[in-house]
Amino acid sequence: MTFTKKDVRNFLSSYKIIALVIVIAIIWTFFGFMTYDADLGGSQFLTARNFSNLLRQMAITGMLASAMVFVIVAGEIDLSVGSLLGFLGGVAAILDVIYHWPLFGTIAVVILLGIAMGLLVGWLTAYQGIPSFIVTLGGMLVFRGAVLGATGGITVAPVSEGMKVIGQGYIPGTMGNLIAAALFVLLVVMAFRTRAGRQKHALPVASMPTEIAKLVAIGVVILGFVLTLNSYQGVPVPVLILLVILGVFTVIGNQTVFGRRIYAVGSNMEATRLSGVNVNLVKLMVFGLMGLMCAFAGLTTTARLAAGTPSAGFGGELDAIASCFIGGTSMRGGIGSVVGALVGAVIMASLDNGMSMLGVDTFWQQIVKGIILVLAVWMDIVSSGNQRA
Amino acid sequence: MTFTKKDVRNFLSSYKIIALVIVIAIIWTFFGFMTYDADLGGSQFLTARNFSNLLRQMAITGMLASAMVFVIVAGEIDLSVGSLLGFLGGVAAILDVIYHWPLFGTIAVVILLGIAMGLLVGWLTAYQGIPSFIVTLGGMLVFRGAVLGATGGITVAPVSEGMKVIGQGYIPGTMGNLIAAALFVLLVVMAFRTRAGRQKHALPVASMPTEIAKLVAIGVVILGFVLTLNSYQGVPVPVLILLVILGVFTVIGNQTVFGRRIYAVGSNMEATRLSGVNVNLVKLMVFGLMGLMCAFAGLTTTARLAAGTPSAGFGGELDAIASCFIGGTSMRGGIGSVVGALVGAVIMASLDNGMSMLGVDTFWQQIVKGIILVLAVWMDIVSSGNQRA
Amino acid sequence: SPDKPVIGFSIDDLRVERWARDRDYFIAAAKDLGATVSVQSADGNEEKQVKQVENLIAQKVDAIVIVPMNSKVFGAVVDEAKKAGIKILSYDRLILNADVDAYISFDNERVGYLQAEAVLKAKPEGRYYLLGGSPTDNNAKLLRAGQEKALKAAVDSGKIKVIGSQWVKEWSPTEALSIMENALTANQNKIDAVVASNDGTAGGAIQALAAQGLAGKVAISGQDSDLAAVKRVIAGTQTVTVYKPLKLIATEAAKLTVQLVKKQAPAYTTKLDNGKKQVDSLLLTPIAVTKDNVDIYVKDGFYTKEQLGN
Amino acid sequence: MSEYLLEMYDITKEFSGVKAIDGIHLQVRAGECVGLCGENGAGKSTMMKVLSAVYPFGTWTGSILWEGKPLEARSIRETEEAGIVIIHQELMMVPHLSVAENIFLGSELTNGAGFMDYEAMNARATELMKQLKMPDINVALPVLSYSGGKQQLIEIAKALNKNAKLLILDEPTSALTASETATLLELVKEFKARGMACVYISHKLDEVAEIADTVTIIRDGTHVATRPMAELDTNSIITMMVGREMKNLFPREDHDIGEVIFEARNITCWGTTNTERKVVDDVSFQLRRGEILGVAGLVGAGRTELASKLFGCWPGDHQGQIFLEGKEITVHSPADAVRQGICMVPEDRKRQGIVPLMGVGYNITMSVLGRYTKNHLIDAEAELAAIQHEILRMKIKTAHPMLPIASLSGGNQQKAVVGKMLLPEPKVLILDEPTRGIDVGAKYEIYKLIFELAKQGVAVLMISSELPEVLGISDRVLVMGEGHLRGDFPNNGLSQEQILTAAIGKADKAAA
Ligand SMILES: Nc1ncnc2c1ncn2[C@@H]1O[C@H](COP(=O)(O)OP(=O)(O)OP(=O)(O)O)[C@@H](O)[C@H]1O
Ligand SMILES: Nc1ncnc2c1ncn2[C@@H]1O[C@H](COP(=O)(O)OP(=O)(O)OP(=O)(O)O)[C@@H](O)[C@H]1O
Ligand SMILES: O[C@@H]1[C@@H](O)[C@H](O)OC[C@H]1O
Ligand SMILES: [Mg+2]
Ligand SMILES: [Mg+2]
Repeated sequence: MTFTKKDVRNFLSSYKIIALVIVIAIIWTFFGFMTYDADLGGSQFLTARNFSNLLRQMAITGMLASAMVFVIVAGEIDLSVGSLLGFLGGVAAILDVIYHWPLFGTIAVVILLGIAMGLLVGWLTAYQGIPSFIVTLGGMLVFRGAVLGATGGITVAPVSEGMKVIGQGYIPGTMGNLIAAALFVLLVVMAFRTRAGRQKHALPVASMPTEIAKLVAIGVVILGFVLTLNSYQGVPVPVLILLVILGVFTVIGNQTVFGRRIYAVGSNMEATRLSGVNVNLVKLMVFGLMGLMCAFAGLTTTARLAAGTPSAGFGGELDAIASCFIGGTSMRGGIGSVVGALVGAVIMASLDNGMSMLGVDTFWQQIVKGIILVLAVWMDIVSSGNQRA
Repeated sequence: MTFTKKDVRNFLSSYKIIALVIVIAIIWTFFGFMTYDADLGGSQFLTARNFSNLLRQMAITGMLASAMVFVIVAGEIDLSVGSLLGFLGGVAAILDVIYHWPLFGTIAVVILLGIAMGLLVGWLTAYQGIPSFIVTLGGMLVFRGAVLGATGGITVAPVSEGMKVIGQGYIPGTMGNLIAAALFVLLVVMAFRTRAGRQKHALPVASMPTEIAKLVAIGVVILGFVLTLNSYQGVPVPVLILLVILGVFTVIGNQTVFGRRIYAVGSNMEATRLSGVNVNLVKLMVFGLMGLMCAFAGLTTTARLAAGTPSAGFGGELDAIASCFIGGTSMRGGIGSVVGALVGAVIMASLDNGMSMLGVDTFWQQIVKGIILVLAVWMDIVSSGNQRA
Repeated sequence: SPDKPVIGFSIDDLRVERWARDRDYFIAAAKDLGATVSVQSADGNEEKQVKQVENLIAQKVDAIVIVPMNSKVFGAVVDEAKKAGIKILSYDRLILNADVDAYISFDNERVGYLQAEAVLKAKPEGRYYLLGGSPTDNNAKLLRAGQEKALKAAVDSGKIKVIGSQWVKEWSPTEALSIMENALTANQNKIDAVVASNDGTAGGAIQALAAQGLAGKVAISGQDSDLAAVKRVIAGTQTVTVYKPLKLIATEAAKLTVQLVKKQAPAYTTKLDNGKKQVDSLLLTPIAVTKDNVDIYVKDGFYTKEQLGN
Repeated sequence: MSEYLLEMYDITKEFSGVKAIDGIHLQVRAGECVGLCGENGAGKSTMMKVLSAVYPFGTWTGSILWEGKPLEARSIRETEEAGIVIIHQELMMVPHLSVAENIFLGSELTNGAGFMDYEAMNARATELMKQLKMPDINVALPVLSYSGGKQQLIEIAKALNKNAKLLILDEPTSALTASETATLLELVKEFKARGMACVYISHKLDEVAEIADTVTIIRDGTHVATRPMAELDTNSIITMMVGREMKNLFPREDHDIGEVIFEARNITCWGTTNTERKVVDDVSFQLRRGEILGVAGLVGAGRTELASKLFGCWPGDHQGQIFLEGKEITVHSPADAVRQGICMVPEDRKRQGIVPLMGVGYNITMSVLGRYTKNHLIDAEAELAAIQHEILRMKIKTAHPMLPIASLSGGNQQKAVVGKMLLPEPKVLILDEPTRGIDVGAKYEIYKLIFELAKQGVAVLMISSELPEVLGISDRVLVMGEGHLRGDFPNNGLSQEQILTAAIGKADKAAA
């Protein structure tokens, strides 16, 4: 059996995620090979511990990217998230370190503040009609100023033990196993229910063996994931949070009215508006969600560093946006998935992590990242046959 | 006679530039008032010297903004210009300081390199169909890495005297006067020729007194401009370069086939393509022009600092983009003018300059700038009645 | 005017903690001397800083004190200031190739030397990791040079081995954290000492060490005596922070500036070549602070007991 | 209770100071179908947008009574709840959502837990598809997998799903095939029988004549007449629409047909979404100097793809040879085509034809701007002269040449687009649906122009879905179906039936 270029293209465009996973596999193999060190007993990149590192290092970008997907799908952009993260992280540190607020209070206030800021941005965009590029460019400056003003340029540390757990804690092994098992059962049940539903309406379904193979594969991945992490210290708390976000956001995107309307707005705003959908409200809420994720990311950053620093989050918007694009989100809105964005974030984090382990010069790191970003999107374009020329 | 809201709106939307000039006047009056100091004999903001400062301070952003207008008008964006500027400035410094190249050679190589990089970005966007947002996001990382690699993170200084002139020199007073006079005559001739042409084809023209008033106003502005600068040290070289760019680019935008096509591409690319225009070529060339301006800006930066520094140009893209938007360039492409963008750059520079003279805290400066940016675009939207909600 | 001098204070980046302190001490000291201060911060952007100095000149201040983001880019603007009769003081970092009137500082190479020296004292043998400053900051290079000088003998004799080094973009603690995590992983935690170039990045790195239960076991340096860092030194998780008595440098700088404006002769300790001239300089000594001498902060009035108590 | 379901009185709506409609009134009884006729830009769509609150209450003046009570709706949702449902002139589908999701957009069904109830929505959507006689549509697939005609019918399903008491159809058939149109008209009659009222807007007056009970005619934003259809025929409607009598809709003129100037050989194009499907399959034909060659076929027959390929802008894979004046030429882009003397007026005026932010004049000179330069700078005078000339020749109604083209009426925009493609002085002119959506008056002008060109020796390839037009204009007719060339007939005594039979494929053998 021979593959034509067209076959490959069709395969890749219908299984985008698989193409991305292949990219990850290549990157990991490469770094695994390069960090092989007989003295230390094998590859240092491909260890449970580094896997844990990698996931923790991508968690913050991942949180931002999860909501950024919706922002971009809705046809907007948010350049202010890095600065907003920094600002919220600073506020969290101040409340925790200086005012000794109870953790619960700090979290609540930061979350509310995040949502409020997100809604403000959303209101200016959706209801005042100012392009989000501008609003968030301005927001970036404003929040950057605000974090300096709030912290007075001083690192606020050390944060309370409770706060640290958000960024540095681990879920005990047995609990991790339990959660994984529950998740798997849930997925199986859902898969069969969807299947039954489609069959009822004579919609095409995959054959039973394919379905089962798919579920087994998912099971293996989940199992491998948890076992690997447990063999180190367990599932890191921020990674668990991120996974919960992934789950919740995927459900929002696919199963809720709000989620479907996000896609509708991004795909054809005029048509959606004329269908009686309050498109402004949808956009407003998307930015609210983005603000919420900035709060999560800000809390995690502060917890991870055990300090609020005035430069936290700087440039975080670019990583988040890049993750979305690598993960197949369309610049033009209407297309994109949270899981894709997270895979994109893993790719970026893998590059950072691997090159840093190899001791590659900073400047090479940037160059390589820039090239990979363009390459990833280019591959996506070529594989889906959308090339303009 | 009373003005209704509508009258004001119509006035502002047909004379956008005037609205912007009013904004400048307000800002200048405000700062002039605030920096008034009887001891020092008057307002420190409204001095020939500060006017000269202001213009020099906006020159680099202005160069970038001049070409950025075309990029945005053509429906694209370029996030890489700040980094490219830094990279090219670094190359200039290296050739000048380390290899002692003759000035001419350095300039030539930097310009060619700038154009080449611009064309590369343009090619990836226009011919490979990768959205410019992505290409230039990647380019930003790559060029940032490249400048670090090229300079080794070390400031390359001091540059030769010849190089310095580009950034620090002044045009002698008499020459300045001459140039101004020539410019004025040229404008008058052109105005009357255009007028005659329009009349011949029965197109609406302004009444003769209006026309003359307009010309007199322009004459007064030019005269005031040159006299003020001459009363300090003369017209600064980078400002002269910027003015030449303004002239050339305005002609390109209004009087050439290429310029007309930029606007057409941005307004409706598909229709333009189907009219037999090679739209990819147009985009390619726009990015080439952008690269050229990065070279100019890079040379000027290196000359102004008398050094090539690894962090030069950092964030310059945001200032350039913001200037365009403040100056009335449309996010959606097809609308925008070079003179508007430069006025936008003057507004941004005035804010920086004025607040810095008042000793406003940095964090407030950022917050104010962010707010003004959003406000300016919002006013534009409201005044032209394009509000979405 | 000389009896009520106006001083411009142009600072590189207020996001780096120490400069906020320098600013506060400087303003207070200047006030005592009857001077007023206009503070400018350039957010780590050299072009912006040049612009701000230009604006100070246009404001006709009497003197400008500059913490240069980049030592080599101020030649032209300093000339302009001189022409306008404004005195220029180079603060903490020496402005090169320019006609500055005076320089006041702690020696940066010396700071680097102290950092490495203290770490070496804590861990005379073992595997070392060098965590540099921002790759775009010239000071970071000087620090590295001082550190290498201090370590040279031990490296040559094979007592210690430098197993890796990285620069940290924009002195970012988050970045430092990731770099350290990856370095620990790549070396299976076999790292005995980290020479970090300032307290912010040290803070990030220490979180990575803490996650491995190594905080306090691995020797690590810093500088600036950020409050958080001093607390860490007391807690034993950071080996050393270099104390640059900021109140001293700020007060001395204010005094010196006012003297310059009033055309009095300040007391200099030395002259340093900046490429253009021999600059009258006042060099203060940085102090390495470890657990043994942390009481110096309270003694100096740099921090109160309560601040450190926590 | 009023005799009317809907009454609109004295409706006036301005756009930035210009009155688009000025004091129009309209009444509709329950179970009645009112035809709304008028030239392009007369204000038909605007009137309906006022009614359906696309322009909310307060942005226009006048009064609307719904079931005898004032209706002051500020959102589309309110009018929909009242039972007023509109199908817009432009397709309003969300391409990436499924058919079912589109049908339920804005009124999604949810299950107990608040999640999308796909089962229920898919089931209902499938049922609607059956009602619309499109049982093989898979409602779970994204809308973009279906052709424009199908999408239009899905749009109708969406409207049906909303329990309309009054259904507004704004140009629903401009993208439908003859059989799809027939289905649609049948449906509307059925609804009427069930008591639903409707407003039917169309430039295809025979459709109006077939289903309208009453016709309201408007001109330049003002009300002209409201009459029972029984008292009218298409001619009298036309007279009232354009304000004068039009005897002959097709101004045929004699012209000489010369030698073969253009030939397409074995043209094949593959689809873009489905790259395996041949959307044009091995088509060959010749075109003579001064000849008007009509291309008929059902929607989706592949005519636009064929034209795109000839003009160098088909984005998918393609192959085949093109000969111009006996020499083989390569056409990789529209720029290539224009340079060699092939011009095309595209199908979709808004998307592919006009550059909206620019003046009419600049639109016209777009392709040949290089001609009007001196020392690389545009010679404004020369350009203006050319523009003026073209505006006169094309009879484009515009206040002045620099007016943004978007503010012209559709017909005048179309004339400007045609004018743009005439300036390069093409040897072969391809017109893809040149009269879609434009009124009878403008059509007439365009036909005259086509004959004018033919007389000058230009070879014209005219794609059209309106058979009367094809028969009224062409010298020869190509018929396409499912990508194949199914017939090549000289146009003497040719009938619509012959073309249709060929299009569906039965005449396969008879052809060529
Ligand atoms: N959004 C708008 N802004 C400005 N003018 C508009 C707008 N919408 C419509 N118009 C103008 O209002 C007038 C009426 O337009 P409308 O779309 O109602 O015409 P129509 O009768 O539906 O024509 P057609 O048969 O071409 O669809 C036209 O002159 C048109 O240019
Ligand atoms: N069965 C189909 N499935 C998916 N897409 C289709 C199908 N049939 C047609 N299309 C698409 O619908 C569009 C209309 O078809 P096409 O342009 O070929 O028709 P045409 O003969 O030019 O008719 P018209 O221009 O009158 O619509 C094309 O984009 C085509 O790819
Ligand atoms: O004090 C340090 C300073 O010398 C360096 O240049 O920047 C970082 C600071 O921590
Ligand atoms: Mg209409
Ligand atoms: Mg077609």
